[in-house]
Amino acid sequence: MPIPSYAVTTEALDLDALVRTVSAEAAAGPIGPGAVITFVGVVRNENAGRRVLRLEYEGYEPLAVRAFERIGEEVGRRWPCRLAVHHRLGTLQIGDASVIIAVASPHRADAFAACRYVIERIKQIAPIWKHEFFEGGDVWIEGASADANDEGARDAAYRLAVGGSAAPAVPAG
Amino acid sequence: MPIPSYAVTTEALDLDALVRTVSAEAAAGPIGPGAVITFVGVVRNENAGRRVLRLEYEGYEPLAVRAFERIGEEVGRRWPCRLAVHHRLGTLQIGDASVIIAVASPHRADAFAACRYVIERIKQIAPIWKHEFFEGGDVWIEGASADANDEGARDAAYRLAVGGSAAPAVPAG
Amino acid sequence: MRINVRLFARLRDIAGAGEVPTDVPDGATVRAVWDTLTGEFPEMRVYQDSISAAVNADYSRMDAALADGDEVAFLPPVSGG
Amino acid sequence: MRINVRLFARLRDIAGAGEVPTDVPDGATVRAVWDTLTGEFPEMRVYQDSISAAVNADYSRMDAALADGDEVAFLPPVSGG
Repeated sequence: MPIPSYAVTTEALDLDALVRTVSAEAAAGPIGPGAVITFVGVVRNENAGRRVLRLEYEGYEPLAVRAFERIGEEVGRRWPCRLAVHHRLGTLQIGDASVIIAVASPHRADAFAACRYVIERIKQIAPIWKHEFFEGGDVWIEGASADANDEGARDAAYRLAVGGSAAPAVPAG
Repeated sequence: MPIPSYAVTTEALDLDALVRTVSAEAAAGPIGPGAVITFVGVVRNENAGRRVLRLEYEGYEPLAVRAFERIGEEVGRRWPCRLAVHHRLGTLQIGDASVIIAVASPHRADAFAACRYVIERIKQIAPIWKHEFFEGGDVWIEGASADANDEGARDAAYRLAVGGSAAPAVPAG
Repeated sequence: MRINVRLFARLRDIAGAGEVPTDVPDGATVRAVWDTLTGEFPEMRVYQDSISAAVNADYSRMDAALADGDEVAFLPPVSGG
Repeated sequence: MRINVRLFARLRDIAGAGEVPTDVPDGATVRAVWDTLTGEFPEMRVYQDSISAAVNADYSRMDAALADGDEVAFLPPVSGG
């Protein structure tokens, strides 16, 4: 059964389904996939020295899906690949997967770069917030200002993705 | 059922099992996993302009497992993570997974770097050979000289893993 | 005109609600809505320099003009992943 | 003494066999076995500068001395992954 490339859900995430989806999409191209990279974000038992008990994820669902689409468009201008992203919301326990990303590309360098870019950009612009419950209290985690048009943030994500080099100019859009 | 961290097999590869294995191993540490990266190498329908029909993988099995262990030791000296690698041998069709790698780490930067390092090192030193059958003929693919002690090759893999910076000195071993 | 304000995370906690139907003058901008909100909830002013906004579930500039029935979301710094 | 030579990929094709039991002088090195092999199969000489070796399923230098019963593997450039 086809699954959406971009989704937020309160259900458990299915990595295999995502891998099958991007692999099948990539196989439909003239040059099929040679590498599939996945990223799974996992709820960690420790953050900033605190013992974490659980996380509650809140999101603005339609804009989160729009953010993933936007990131997908950014990726498509830089790396030939097929991409899928599912993010979970609600209460997550230690060890649960909070986000899964799958990227299929003819070549591994592009797949690695695109996958890293996607998680960095999700952390920059996806309208999703962690409410951390730790031993002794709770706190809203606040990271990046969610400005999707901040070119500095986009360049920083690109540099992490490709490892140190400056971002070349790409067509606007 | 526990599976070995390092294996070569003629059976189809099981990515989920590898992810579960490294996640469980990482969860046993004081700081649990925050990121799991996987790499799947897929038999591509094109290579160097040739239309590929299938690949036959040959390997020297005990040394291949030893190579993965060795790569795991190299990884362990650089990045805190848990690692597993399974490589398939025998006849593979277009779209089949030839190698799967899973890396779990508290932090995503380490997981990405370790995963990239592992696939680069596999291509450098694992005693495995592709016999490519393409439209019009067949050829043994020959890549890197399989010298496991070549420090230049190891540094090159490290630079690809971390993106451009030179490899710092690490304890020998 | 009447718009719907959506609030998330700590902004929602401060306001005590995730949705706040609000009457604003015709042609009001996103920033004007934010200023009204922070006037009512001074605690929100810590987000003055880090706030982002969306209108009808797409990213928006703060100087965008609103229309009747719009949904305006204020996004404190995000922490997904 | 008698050793077992393992050959892979194109080396195996050239020799027509993946395992070649071979008699060598006591204390022979891996390189001496390689030289004997390339003497018998001159086509293998294209690997002179790129060949690697393993003894008893662990990587070995070419100047390592062998013992009776050892398994010596010659590894042409690899292409796994």
